[in-house]
Amino acid sequence: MDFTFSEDQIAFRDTMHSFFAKELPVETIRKLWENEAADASSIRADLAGKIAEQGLFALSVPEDFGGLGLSDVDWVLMTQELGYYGVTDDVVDTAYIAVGILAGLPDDQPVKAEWLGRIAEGGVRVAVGHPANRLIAHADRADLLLLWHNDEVHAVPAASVQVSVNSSVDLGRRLCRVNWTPSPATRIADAALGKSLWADALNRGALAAAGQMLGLAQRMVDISIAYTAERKQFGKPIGSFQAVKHHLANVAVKSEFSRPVLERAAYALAEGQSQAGEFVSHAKLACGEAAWLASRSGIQVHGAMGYTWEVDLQIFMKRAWALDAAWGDRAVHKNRIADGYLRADALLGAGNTFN
Amino acid sequence: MDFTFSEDQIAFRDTMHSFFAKELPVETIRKLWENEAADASSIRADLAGKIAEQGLFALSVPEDFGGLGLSDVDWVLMTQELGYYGVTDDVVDTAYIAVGILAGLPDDQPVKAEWLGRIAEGGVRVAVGHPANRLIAHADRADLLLLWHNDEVHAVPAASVQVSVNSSVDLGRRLCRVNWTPSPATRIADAALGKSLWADALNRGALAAAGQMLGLAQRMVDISIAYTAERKQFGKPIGSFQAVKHHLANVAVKSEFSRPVLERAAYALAEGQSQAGEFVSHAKLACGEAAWLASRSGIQVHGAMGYTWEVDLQIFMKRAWALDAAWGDRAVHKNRIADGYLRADALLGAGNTFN
Amino acid sequence: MDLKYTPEQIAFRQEVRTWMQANVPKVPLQDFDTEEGFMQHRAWEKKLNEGGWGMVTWPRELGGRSCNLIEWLIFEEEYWRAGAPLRVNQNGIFLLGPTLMEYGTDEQKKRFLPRMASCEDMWAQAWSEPGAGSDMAAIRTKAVRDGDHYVINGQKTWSTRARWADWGFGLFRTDPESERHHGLSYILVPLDLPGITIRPIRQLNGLAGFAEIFFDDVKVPVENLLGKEGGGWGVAMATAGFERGLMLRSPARYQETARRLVSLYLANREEADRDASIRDAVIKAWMDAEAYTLSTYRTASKLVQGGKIGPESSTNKIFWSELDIHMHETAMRILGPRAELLPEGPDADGVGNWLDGFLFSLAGPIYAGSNEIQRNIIAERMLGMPR
Amino acid sequence: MDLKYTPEQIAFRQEVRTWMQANVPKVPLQDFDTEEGFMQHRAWEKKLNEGGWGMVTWPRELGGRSCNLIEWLIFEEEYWRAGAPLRVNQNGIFLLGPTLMEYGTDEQKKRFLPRMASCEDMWAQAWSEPGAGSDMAAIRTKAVRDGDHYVINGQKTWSTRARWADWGFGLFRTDPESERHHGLSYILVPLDLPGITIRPIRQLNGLAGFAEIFFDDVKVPVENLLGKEGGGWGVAMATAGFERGLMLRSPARYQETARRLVSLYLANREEADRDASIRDAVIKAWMDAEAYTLSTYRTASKLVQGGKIGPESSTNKIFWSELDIHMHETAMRILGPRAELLPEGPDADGVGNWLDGFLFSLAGPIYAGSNEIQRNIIAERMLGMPR
Repeated sequence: MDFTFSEDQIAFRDTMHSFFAKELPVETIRKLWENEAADASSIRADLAGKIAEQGLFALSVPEDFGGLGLSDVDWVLMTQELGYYGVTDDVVDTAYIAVGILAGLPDDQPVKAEWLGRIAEGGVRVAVGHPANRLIAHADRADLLLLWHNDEVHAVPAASVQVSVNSSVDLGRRLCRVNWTPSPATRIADAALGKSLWADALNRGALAAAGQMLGLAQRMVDISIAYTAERKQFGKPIGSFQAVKHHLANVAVKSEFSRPVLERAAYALAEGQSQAGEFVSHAKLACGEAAWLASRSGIQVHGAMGYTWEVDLQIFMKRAWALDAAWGDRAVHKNRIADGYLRADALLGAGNTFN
Repeated sequence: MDFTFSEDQIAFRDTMHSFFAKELPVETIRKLWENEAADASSIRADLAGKIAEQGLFALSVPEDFGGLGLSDVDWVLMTQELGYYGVTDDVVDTAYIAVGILAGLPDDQPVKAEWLGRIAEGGVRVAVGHPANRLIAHADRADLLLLWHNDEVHAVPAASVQVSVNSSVDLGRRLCRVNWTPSPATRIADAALGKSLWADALNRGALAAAGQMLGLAQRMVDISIAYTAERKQFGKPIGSFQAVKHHLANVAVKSEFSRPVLERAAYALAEGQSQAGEFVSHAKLACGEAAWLASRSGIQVHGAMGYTWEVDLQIFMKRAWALDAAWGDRAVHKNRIADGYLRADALLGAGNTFN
Repeated sequence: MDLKYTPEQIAFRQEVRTWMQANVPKVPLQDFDTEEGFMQHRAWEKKLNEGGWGMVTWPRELGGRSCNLIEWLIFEEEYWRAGAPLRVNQNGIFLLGPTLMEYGTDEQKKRFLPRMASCEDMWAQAWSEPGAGSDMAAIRTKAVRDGDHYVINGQKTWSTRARWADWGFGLFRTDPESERHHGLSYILVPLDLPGITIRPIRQLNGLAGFAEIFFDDVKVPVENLLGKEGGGWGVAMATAGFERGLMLRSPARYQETARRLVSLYLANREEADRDASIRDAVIKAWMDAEAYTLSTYRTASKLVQGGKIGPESSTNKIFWSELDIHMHETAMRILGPRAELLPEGPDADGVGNWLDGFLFSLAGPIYAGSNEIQRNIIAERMLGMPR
Repeated sequence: MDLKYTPEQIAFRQEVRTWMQANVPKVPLQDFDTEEGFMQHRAWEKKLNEGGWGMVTWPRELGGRSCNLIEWLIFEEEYWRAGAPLRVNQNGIFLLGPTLMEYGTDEQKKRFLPRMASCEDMWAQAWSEPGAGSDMAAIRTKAVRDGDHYVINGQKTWSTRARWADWGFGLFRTDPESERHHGLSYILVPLDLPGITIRPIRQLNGLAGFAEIFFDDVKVPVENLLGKEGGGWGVAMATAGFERGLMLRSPARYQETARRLVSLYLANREEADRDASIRDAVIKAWMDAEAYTLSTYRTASKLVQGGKIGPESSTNKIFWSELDIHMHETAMRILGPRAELLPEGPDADGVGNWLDGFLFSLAGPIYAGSNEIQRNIIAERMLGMPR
């Protein structure tokens, strides 16, 4: 029974933390949000190259296919960093979720080797069209799309689809409707295999959203602590007022008790445990609640500044709102838990937490 | 459009406020709670006589039957006082709810004149067995019971029933199961008339509970303010700490916005408006929430003392909990509102608050 | 207790309704936090005023209808019910107007009120300063008397739509030695004076409805002083109470939001009911919007009868701001994965303006005195708890 | 990350389960806040100790099993799962015991620990004073050195079951000139000494589990001093951290409450589902009980590997106390009109002990440092916010 991460895992997390602190400061996010026309695409390309150099895209590509073969548990630390720094969805969708689907294909499916290899190198983006999401994130900039059709998985090159783009409140997030035509040539998994691949993808998607929301909560708390330490009112830093402290303390409590839930869910998924789905749903709900509270509390302790575009809080707040209903909204996840645990034969109570 | 009470109404309320302050101090409630064996019955008899002298029991008995003929609106002020002082259920059940049923009978029904007259004099207690309540409050000490049977109303003398008594967490409240046999001799209203009498009785019962809960919330706030002004910690009265202030301020907000809801419901009931039921349900929910929050906040600001029998808070807290699910629990009242307002043809929005 | 409208009130409601039906723009105006939207709203209010509905609570001799508070509530109900535009002129007619009527000289009234009513002058408030948000007595912007002028230096912030307004009003420190709420004066400032720089502040939705105003040796004639020099705090506070809050936070607004929320719920009922708690949240929205309305009518009826507003009015701010957030959060939950979409997108069918309303609602617990400060006020002034 | 039990741990669980199945009383004991219940519980713990399960975390040489925290969690799970009685001896074995092991002289250990383990001596805590609740450093009860005795004068309060206990332990002011946490000493006091008066305090449910202890020239031999004179604060704090809190607030307790809540919901599902939000509240109960368990295992696994507990442990208190209230409130809502009934009544079928549990849960946010104080601690020590 061990909840700790290995030294390697911690070291890689710390590396990515420093990397993003340097390469993705808020000013860069602002540029990407505001400056779509001008140098945004060169900023994106530059950043994408640097991320690839870090090996992030190879993380869970199996070793036989040129990757590091790491597991869902490793992504727990990574998604928190992606959330903390507001990294756009294409990274995690490609490197974690698409890789999960591709890795589940039979080895003789040529798409597998080709695209796992290309992903591991870091130069491509794959969009995932899961039926749990109404629209597909970043489909307009993907090289390949993995799409659902009657539980089958289809791999469709960007050239074969038509895309309409919607803006999200998170301006770094592009939500697309994709028009495409399924064909035997695009099908890479039949419905039987596809069903399990899509189920795993939903769990990975929800888990990734959960990890990012927890990271976002931490970022919002950090921004709020810094602001309230500096800003004075009635002659004292506002962070010394009890009401302000209690706002942020409540977020800290929610976050602390979301983290082990997230970790357990990732472990259960990696181990293929039967309750992994319920545990993932728990993580999504718990981390979502932490992020939601962090945004509400953050804006409150920022006072009027919290309502402005200038203050960095808004960037992470909006990203958290966007992720809250992605990969299954609260209803979806509550119902999974209810189906699993509000029943007479459920394994509940002391001693039933771990298999 | 006038929400104010008349000078007479205010004066009567003030009289009852002073009366109960003198005649029903908390020490007396404690005696009645703890001392059932010894002098409790003489205390009860003495108090009952004094309440009768105040004319409370004549309040809504029609003038033709020896009463004052006042309306549901007058009871708004009165029930808040009954709540504030923790007066037991038999008073309001007799003087308001039973009178409402009896007054709705045809004049040629002999029970009407006899019992309205006796109630107005103040010497008797009537218990009301409404199907919304699982058990009947104070049936063991009633002189007459008004009981439901297939929507008919039956008037059954105490001698004809068998009663088993349950204690409530509010030790002043005795909840009874009553065994009795309906007969043509006991029937005082057929099902057609009975149905509307029982519907009115539910509304009056819920409204009376709402008024009492609002009074109880006020009492709990008053007790808490007094305690936190006196009690010191870290060298200052604890009432000067922001967290303590905010607890009680939140109760004040809830209470302030429950009062007009309560008043509107009483007015609608008195006027026989078609949405009176929904308005009563709204009042019950709003006042219940205020009382619930007052109890939670009250115990919190009392610190460890709030957990003791010695502190008066517990008496009013427990009475509030007991009333919360009386005359329809939250589900009942929420569903009435949902049925009335969550529908396409409901009168909603600006301009639809008053008929 | 008589919760019925009089025949006169019913007739008044009908009159408002008829006019609104005929005149409210069929196509929604642009957001008034854009220049184009500001101009559209200004034009609408000009028309409103020409119809005699611009400032129904103002006295008849000033172009109003001398409506009492109950009639004002009826007017607002019909205004909101008709889907009429937000009031871009509110700082003028609800905030400064009543203050001018009480404290202005005859000349000032004649000079400012008619042009305010006709939207020839649009007014922006200039209260807050970077170091004085919820703590208004910490104002530091100086107005130094120099002959027949004040020379203003300093900075104001959170000034709503100051970029397009003609005038600003606010408190300035005329006694440089003074502290807290002493030595402040209430001054009216043309925003096109030399030395004034206005810098937009963008808000959460990306639009710049707020602005900072920088004053660099701005010379304002002394006749622009409202009330006495050094008496500004009293002038500001006299009209800062309930009526002001009420005018700005009409219950009709929340009732219409509640109505739209119920419609949204009904239109998405099957989806929404997958999450059992959403129906509860919708019921709560209806209840609290009703409660806010009832409470406002209750206070209004007391005031109309000559009663005074008590410290319990400080509960209003907390209630409406939490209600507004609750309703918009509930809408976001009903919309689920659609909630994040900006309404312009090709696939944003049915999302309406809930997201923007949600963003706006988040400002509620903060502006006009944060809810934390309101709770302190309630505890100290209404409940009498120790400071 | 390896969230599986070792074969040894699984075997240990089985061993506990077998013993509990054979030995846990079939009929629930009386409430341990009554004299009779206290004696029943004392007898049960004597038996528990004889079975070798009294203090599994104590070292083997003192009659324990040297269990680490993970094993302790497993033990607790089986203890609660079996429906075994609450631990009446907890003040001794979880609070004083570890302190004695760390700070006691060999003689003290020999004198006190075996009798504590065998329930021959029952211990009550004597920390709080009327003027020193959450602010323990405000302790005023004096212990003045007089030759080979301390003479104690003053008053302690909130002493759990002191009426029936044999000994008390707590902090006393041995330096009368001292202030705050200086000059305090940790002293062990036989409760049958002359000059001691014990007055029961009744709690919400009417039972008197607490007591006040009055000291009037009570003479205690100096060998009852634990640690150094004047060093009491350090002794008290050293064992006041996470482990202590954990021992007293086992996650298994909340998991069992969550399990019972789900059963209550299922047994009353049709009634409960009339209020759409109840199912949500039950889901939340399961989630939060799981989260508390996971968090405890997480911290325990860190400590077992030699890690240190950080300031984040201060979040525990808030989480379990709010969880406990939430679960009991939800049960009350499911029970609806039955919730108010005392379980003895003839018509109280199915209400169980939820009401009493609800009353008890209300103490959670208050004792062991109120949640307001905990939030301050979290903000200052964990988040580094300014004092």
